[in-house]
This record gives sequence, C-alpha cells and structure tokens, in this order.
Amino acid sequence: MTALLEVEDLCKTYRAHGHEVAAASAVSFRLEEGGSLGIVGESGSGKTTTARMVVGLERPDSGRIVFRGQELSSRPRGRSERLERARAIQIVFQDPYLSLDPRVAVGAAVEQVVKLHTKLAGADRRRRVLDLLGQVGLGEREAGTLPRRLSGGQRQRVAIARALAVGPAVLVLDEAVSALDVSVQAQVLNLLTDIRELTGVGLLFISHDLAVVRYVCDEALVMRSGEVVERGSTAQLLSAPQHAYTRVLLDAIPRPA
Amino acid sequence: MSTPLLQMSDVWLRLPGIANRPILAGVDLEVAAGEVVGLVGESGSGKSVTARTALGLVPRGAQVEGRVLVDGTDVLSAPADRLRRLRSESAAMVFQDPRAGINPMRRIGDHLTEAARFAKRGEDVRAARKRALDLLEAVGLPHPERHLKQFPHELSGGMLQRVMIAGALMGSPKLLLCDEPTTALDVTTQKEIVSILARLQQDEGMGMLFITHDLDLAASVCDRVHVMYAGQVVEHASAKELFASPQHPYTAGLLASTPSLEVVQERLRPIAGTPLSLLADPLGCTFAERCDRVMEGLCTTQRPELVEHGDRADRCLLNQTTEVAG
Amino acid sequence: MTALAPTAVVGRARFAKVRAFGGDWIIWLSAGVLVLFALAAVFAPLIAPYDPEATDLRNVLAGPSGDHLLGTDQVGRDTFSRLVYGARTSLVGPLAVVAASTVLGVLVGLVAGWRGGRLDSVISRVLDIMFAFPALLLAILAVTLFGKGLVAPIVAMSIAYTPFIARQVRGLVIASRSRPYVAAYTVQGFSPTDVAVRRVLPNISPLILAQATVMFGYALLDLAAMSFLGLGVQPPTSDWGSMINDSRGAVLLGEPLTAVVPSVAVIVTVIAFNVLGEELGDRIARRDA
Amino acid sequence: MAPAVTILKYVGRRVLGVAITLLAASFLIFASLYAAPGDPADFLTQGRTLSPEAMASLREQYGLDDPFLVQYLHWLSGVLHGDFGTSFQFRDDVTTLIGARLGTTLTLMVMAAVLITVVGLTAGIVGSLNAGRAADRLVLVMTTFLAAVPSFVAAILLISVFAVRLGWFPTFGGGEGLLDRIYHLTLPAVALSLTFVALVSRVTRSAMLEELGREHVEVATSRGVPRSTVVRRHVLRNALGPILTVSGILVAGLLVSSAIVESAFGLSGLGSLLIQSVDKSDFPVVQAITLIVVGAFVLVNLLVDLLQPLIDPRTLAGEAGR
Repeated sequence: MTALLEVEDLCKTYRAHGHEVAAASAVSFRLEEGGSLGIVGESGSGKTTTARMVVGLERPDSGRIVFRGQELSSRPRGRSERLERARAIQIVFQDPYLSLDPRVAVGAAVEQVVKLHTKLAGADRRRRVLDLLGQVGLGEREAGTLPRRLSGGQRQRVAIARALAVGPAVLVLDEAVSALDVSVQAQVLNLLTDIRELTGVGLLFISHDLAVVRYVCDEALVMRSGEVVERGSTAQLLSAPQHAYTRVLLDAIPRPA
Repeated sequence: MSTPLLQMSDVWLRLPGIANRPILAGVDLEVAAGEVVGLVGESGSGKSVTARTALGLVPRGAQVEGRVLVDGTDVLSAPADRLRRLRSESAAMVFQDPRAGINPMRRIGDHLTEAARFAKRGEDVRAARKRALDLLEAVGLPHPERHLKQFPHELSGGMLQRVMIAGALMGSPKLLLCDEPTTALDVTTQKEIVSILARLQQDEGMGMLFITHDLDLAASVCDRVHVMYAGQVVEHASAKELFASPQHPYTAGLLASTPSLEVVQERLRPIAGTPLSLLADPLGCTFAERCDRVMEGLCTTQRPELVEHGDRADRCLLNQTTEVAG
Repeated sequence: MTALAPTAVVGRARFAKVRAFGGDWIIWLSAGVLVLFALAAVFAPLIAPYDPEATDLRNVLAGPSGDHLLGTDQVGRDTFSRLVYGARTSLVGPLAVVAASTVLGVLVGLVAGWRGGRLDSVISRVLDIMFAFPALLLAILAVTLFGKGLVAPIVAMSIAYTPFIARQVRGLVIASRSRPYVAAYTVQGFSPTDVAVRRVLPNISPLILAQATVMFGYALLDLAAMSFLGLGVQPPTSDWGSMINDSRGAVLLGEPLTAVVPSVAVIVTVIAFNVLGEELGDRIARRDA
Repeated sequence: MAPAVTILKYVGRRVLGVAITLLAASFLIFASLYAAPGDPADFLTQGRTLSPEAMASLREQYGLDDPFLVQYLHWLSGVLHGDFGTSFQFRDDVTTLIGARLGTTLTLMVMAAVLITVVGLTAGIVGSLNAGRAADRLVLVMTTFLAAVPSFVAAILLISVFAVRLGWFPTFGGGEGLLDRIYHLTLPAVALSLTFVALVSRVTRSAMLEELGREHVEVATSRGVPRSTVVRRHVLRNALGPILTVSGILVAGLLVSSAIVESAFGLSGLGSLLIQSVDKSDFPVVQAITLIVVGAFVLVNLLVDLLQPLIDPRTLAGEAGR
C-alpha cells in the first residue's frame, strides 16, 4: 500500500565557517494516511532542515519526497504544480509572533488562501473562512483583528487555520507549540488532536519535547547530528529505547524527585 | 532558624504608562542559606522582575514599595556604593541567555575578572585570574587557560552558560539567583548545568532562587516552590507537597496542562483563556476569569490574601471559605 | 491585547523612546508647514504681490514695510515674492529626485534582495561603486558635462540617491525573506513574484517612505547648494539657494535680511521633512516592537 | 586571536574590493567625457582657441584618435604617475594646481574633523546617558535644528554675525602661516562641521542607547561593576563600530561640502578650484578633483573596514567561513 508521505534518503549539507555540516544525511521515513509521526531531537539534529525540505522551502542535495506514490519536485514550475504541492503539505512554524503577515487581518489572511485554492466567492467564501476559524476556536470577532492584537496562542491558532485553508493532506508542525506557555500549549495540543480526528490530516510533528511528542504522535524518529538514530512507536521508544542516545535524551528529562 | 539571605516582604512594583496592573503585587519571598527555592509561573507572572528587584535592578520609571533585604542590607534604600558592594560580594545572578548576557566584544577572561578588578579597588588581579581558572574547571570546562583568551562567539551556548555561572560565583556570593538558566539550552545540556548548579550550591552552602517555567524541573531541583501568577505568589509549599496536592486551582491547572512521560493521557485539561494582560487590573482574584472553580460574585469582587496552612500557603478564596465553613 | 513578556516590559520601560518634542503637535506643525509651502508654490502668482524678477533700483535693500513685507534685495526685487516663487524650483527639484531615486532604488533593491545569489553580488558591487560618488559631486560633474540649470543636477542626484534606497530595500527584503510569514506564503502556493511585490513590498513600504521623506530634505539642501554655487537654477529665476547666493554682497554690507529670509525657508522645510521622516520611522519601529 | 590566514583573507578581500571600486570609478569618470554632447575634442576646448602645442598635448593626453580603451589606459597610466593633464584656464599642470591648494583644504578638513568628533561624540554620549531628561531633549532639539542648516547658510550667517557685525574673524582669505591660517579657517570649519556634528551626535546617541539596552550591560551591573566602568568598557566600546561606520560614510559629504564653504569664504582650496573649473568648463581639473574625492572616500572607508575587527572580533569569524 502506498504511504501518504514517503521520504527517502534526504541529504542536505551546509557550508559554514569553512567546513561542511551535514544537516541531514539519508533521512527516511513513512507517514501513513491519517497517521502522526514525531521527529525528536536537540538543536542541530537536522529536524528543522528536514521539515523545510519536506515542505519545499529547502532543496535537498539528494533524496526523494514521495506523496501518495508521486514524487514531489523540489522546485515546482507553474501555477498548477505550485498549488498541487501546496495542497499536499502545509506547515506551522515555531514563532507565533513572526508567522503571520503583520499587515493582514486574521480573516483576510485565511481568505486569501481560500481564494487562491478554491473557486469559492462572496458569501460562500466568507462562510468557509469563518468555518476554518471556528475549527481552531476563533470567531467573527477575531476575524477583523490584526495579528498584533492577538496573544501567542491565538496567533498559532490562526496559523493552523491558514494552513488548513489550503486543504492539505499533511500538516508539518515545526516546534509549533514550543514558544507557548504551558496552559496555552495544552490548548493547542488538544486542538491538533481534534483536527486530526475531524479532517484526517496526517501530522508530521517536530519537537524537542518528548512528552509533547508522546501526547500527539503514535510513532516517532529520534534524530541526532542529521541522522535518524532510532524509530518506532512512541510507547516503545519511551519504555524500551534501543539506541544509547535515545536513552541519554530520556535520562536528561527532569522528573519530580 | 537563622535570618534568611533574601527576604522580600510585601513588594509592589508598578510601571505607569506601560502596565495598568502592578507587575509585582505584594510579593513575599524568603530564601535561607543552603536552601533552593523555586519560582514557577507562565510568562508575565513577574518571576524575572522579582529576581531583578532582589538585586535592585528595577526598570527606569518603576515605582517600587515594600522591603527587600539581602544579607541584612535593605536593597531598595541602600546607597549606590553599598548596593554595588552587595552585588559584587553577597548576591549574584545567572541570566537566561548567555549569548546575550556576555559582552561579545570582550574576552571570556575579561568577563570573569572584570567585577573583581573594577568593583573592589586594589584586588589582586592575579588572584582573580587564579579564581577564574578554578571556577572554569569547577563548571566543567575542558581548557580553562585557553577559554580565558577566547571570545564568546568561539564557545557553544552550553559552554557559555557555564562561563556565566563561573562569573556569578567569582565574588563567592551567599545568594545565587538563577533566572531560567537552562531555558535556552538543550535537555542534555540542561541536565549538566543543573547538576553543576546543584553541586556548587551544596559545596558553598549558598541560598538559591531558581526561576523556571518548567514544573518538572522545579520539582527536581528545589526544596520549596513558589507559584506566581500575574505578579502575585498564589501558592507555596515544599516541592513534594505542591506537586502531590496542589491547593490553588492555577497550580492544579498547570499540572493538568503538562504532558507527561510517565502516564498515558487521553486528553490534557488545559486552563482556559490566556495569562492576565498587563492592561487588565481586575477587582477580584487575578485568576478568576480563567478559573474553573470560580465562585461568581465572590472571586470577581474580592482579592484573596495569601493564607498559611501549616508550612504551606495559598491565595484562594475557595480554600479560605471552606475552612471557615468547615 | 498581547500579553507582554516581563523582560520585554522591563526593556521597554528603561528605554522608552525619548523624543525631542513631546506629543503629536510637532508632526502636525511639520505637515502644516509643508502644506503651506506647497500651496505657496502652486498658487505663487496669486500670492506674490510683485513680479519676482522686476527690479527697482530706487528701492534696494529696503527693510520690511507695508509695501514690501520682507523688504527688497540688492536690485530692489521684492523678497516675499521671490520667496513664494522660489518655493516652486526649490520643491519641485527634490520631488523629482526623490521620486526617481525611490522608484529606481525599490526596483533594484527588490530584485537584488529577493533573487539573491550572483545577481545580488553584482548589484551590491555596483551600489558600492555608486556610493563612492557623493550626490553633490555627481551633480557638479553633470553640470560640467551638460551645462548649468536644474536638469543635469536632478538627473545626477536621482542616480546618486538610488543606492541609499536600494541598499535599504535590499536589506529589508533579505530580512523579510527569512521571516516565517513569507515562508508561509511560499508554502501556501503564492508565486514568488506575488509574494515579493504584493506581500513583502507593502510591509516594508512605510520604512521606505520614511527614508524617502528624510531624503527629500537632503535633496533640497543639495539642490539649493547647487543654486548657491551658481550651477543650478540660473538668474533671474528665483530659487531659495540662489537668493542666498545673491545676498552675499548685502551681508558684507551688514544687511543680512535678504540672506535670512530664504535661509529660514530652507531650514524650516528641511526640519519639517526630517521630523516627519523620523517620526514615521519611530512609529513603525514601535508598532513592530 | 584569529589565525593569520583569516586576517590576511579579510584584509585581502577588502583591498581587492577597493581596487575594483577605484578602477570602476576612474573608468566612469573618464568615460563621462563621451556622455557630454558633441565631439570630445570640441567639448574639451569649448570653442576656445588653444595654442597648437596645447592642442597637441590635449590630443596626446586623451589620445583622441586612439580606440576608446587605449585612451582610457593611457590616461589612467598618467594618473597613476601623478599626471592629471593640463588645465585649460590656467594653462598649467593640474597636479601643480592641486598641490598648491591642498594645504588649505586639508587644514580645513582636519579642523572640521576635530570639531565633529569632539562635539558630536560628546553631545551624543551626554544625550544617551541622560535619555529622557532635559539634557537629552536639548541635544535632540539642537541636532534636529543643526542637521537642517546647510553649510552655505551657516557660512553666510557666521560671516554676518562674527565677521561683519562683531569683527572677530576675517571674512575672506586663507591666511599665512599655521596660526594665522587656523584663525582664518575657524569660521569656515565651524560652518562645515555643523551638519556633521548633528549627524554624528545622532548616530552616537542611538548606538549608545542600543548598547545600553543590552543584557550584558545589565549583567555587568548585576555583578557590581561601577556605572562609569560599565559605560566605558561595555556601552561606548561596543557602540564604536556603528559610529565609525557612519562616520566613514559621512566623509564623502564632508569633502564635497568643503567646496561650498571654500566658495562662500573665498578660500583658495580644492573645493573652490572645482567650482571655478566647472564655471570655465575646465574638464581636466574637474576630472582630477572628482577622482581625488572618490579615492579619498574609498580609502577612508577601507580604513574603517580594517579597524572593525579590532573593535568586534566577530567580524573575522564571518571571514573564516568564506
């Protein structure tokens, strides 16, 4: 059976300070339809580079990204190819304060995406926008608001609604809850679980926080220095880690005495 | 019990023109020698401002009331010279982001010995250098001699935080204030830094105020933990008791919001709403609008006091009324 | 409203923006002055009581009076009328320079910043070379080659001012390019040109406008300097710079009024532009903080 | 300290950049001759009747019968040997003409530079350290005003007040001997520096304020380092980089403004020579002075670039990666 998303041997090397750094070397994974896959790692592990390659913001040096059996080109040509790629995968970024266009009100931000990807117009389009905002717990009142008048949690909800407006099959979350306060983070985590149930979107959830990954994902990869060191179900990763680094990582997480 | 190293009583801090509510609203806090006190809460709760106020580092334009005693000195009324001596000898602070906290244009050695060279006249420069080398070794840096000559951009974040800690310890302080010292670091580095801090605190018998937003970290590091919300301490107890039986709905809500590694959670139970805005100044309990156990008519009109129950205390009308009733 | 982080609050409190002039009145005053001068330029024939070029040798270097509000110059021309007519050449020149260099600079900066790579390196190198030619020097060179008047200096200065806008736009575009919101547009399927022109450019345009406003003041100073040097606006056409040049003899005779009047006009206009530009920049900075 | 290779790379890259810029600038200045309307020879003579020898030397110097590139290289090699050709109005070597007037201009520049540095820096530092108080507001109001006063207005007003009315200073001339020259150049130097004092103090103030807000300044304070030491070793020191960079860029404006001031005060310097030459369409002189101004600007900025690594060690860190 073909997977929703299949990533094969992605490699990316940067040149920095005179030497080459392998940000990703031979990263491979599968995400099944409606599944949720976590990528865990510390800074410099290559998890963000991987995410950026998957959504097409970064060109891999080599490797393939296959979506429902079709390879995605790393540089889409023409409008239809661009839109097709957009409908395959969307992303939510870490910083809620930088991920929205400061000039565009919340409703308009979602609406311009709906306009680009659907033929909806007039009242239908507005209804669709309010639907999407409703899905993330925002209402008509927020629709007319500029991002700077919103809290971090609200902004991240808008970013999610905007990504969903494309109607993607895969949603990549790159440390999307890391900058939020615990109480707000929990709200957004619950929201993600709900959306996954409601829309069947596959989640690629990238985080440094194992506990959060465990809450959201069924399966996870552990990355270190650009390599995948271990993969498996989150329950098994936590209870019976195989790789030494996974154990170090688990061991470092503070637990109440 | 001896007099505490840090004693803050009923400290208020207002920033007219920027915040409508007080940034600190009657903070009481004590740290004794050899003790690690935690300060937890979300952004905007006033944790950092509390620690800075303890060193007299208040923002320009701030109005401060109350009493802050550090090692017997009244920080808020001390003359500049006394305050300077206190900062170089009695109390020190480790900041969150070492990349921002160490001057990028000066050498590591300069950062370490500067206070000794310029704060106290006639300090032996060679003695300061010797102490810097010892401390770099104590915080686990591999090449102390070489590091002294390096610039900050040549070291990793984790190494720089060790430098920051060494710098704070140069004056052999009795009180160490740690403001989210590991938030900018990876968990494996965090573990090392925390164990270094714990070891040094024990060896030197320092009193330590440990600020973090990570409840699990606070529980693993601290003896006692204070929970702050909107500029107030809403609950404090021993770390063990606090996590086993939180009394304030905010503390309980924080614990319920935190994903766990140990227990399989079907669904988190987050606190509703967002942390109290600086522009809001509610009449009643500052947590009332987010509280799932709010008593309408009471909590929204009446400010609860911090009430002690044995060796713990909380600021919730719920607990006070049930006590009165029972 | 946004819940601010405490450290952000502390930082803001300590270094809350200090302004030279408290309050909004200075902005309205500056805008008012500029509108006044603009109106004077447009309606000069209606406002000026005399022909600005009509000499009256029986009445030279007269002090202010009912007949001549600001007195007369060394050949008896009415200073007030010359001031009003002078607003035309003095304001139209800078307007042309700023408009041309802003359009050019935005184009060059946007292309360099957005495309990046080798094209950017080449453009940056060219901008570096252009920076080595101060506007006034290029204007002087242009006058040598093409003759005196306003046209050559305006063209030369438009070129000389372009790198200032281009470099700013390039920097802003490069900064924007790595912003998550711009990345989000790309991922959502908007075309690169669409993102650059319709999403990024509007976001940075207030800052460009602020820069252009400040540049207007400098362009005015440079063009007035050209006229003062006798290389720009040619007599008998009136212009603030050439009025100051004309007054040099009178100043030596101890009659500074003919110099003071156009000087004040230049200074007030430039202050107004600078204040507006800086306030605009500050407001954007504070909004984005 | 960074390895020698890195430093060499950094210096080499900058020097190479400057060489390219200078080459391109000289080419543009030479080629501008062909942008002028009409035949270059006609343009150069402007209908004047030159002696046959002068005409021959003109054709020879510009090689007007050679291919364009040959002409340029020929002219350039002359320039590199210090030969800027012959002036039309003075019938003399441009190099000699310039040499005779360089002293006045250099003295003027040095005096203005001292004024700008001392007054501009002081005002900026005082303002930033008293942010929000009366002293700061005064600095802001004064600099807002001064930045808008063009040098020729300053010149006229200074002459009117200090030379004509009060009679403290001479109205014209460059003076003889060092002291007399300084006396004669005082008003011109003040007129020249006012705008730049304002700009430098603005830049200093904002660079200082930015550094004052850094966390490492608070860290130093938290460790009991005295305020004056913090200001000197962390704030001012770190602010030097941006101040120096902006000052380097201002040099271009200063060089050209001296032309205005020299004309206004009747000084016989490079600037006034430039203006006279424009008036007489004396292209060889205009060409030479343009090249000198561009060259001076480029070299000063090279110096600023080379000083940066001494202020900020991170400058070289970027180089190591290239």
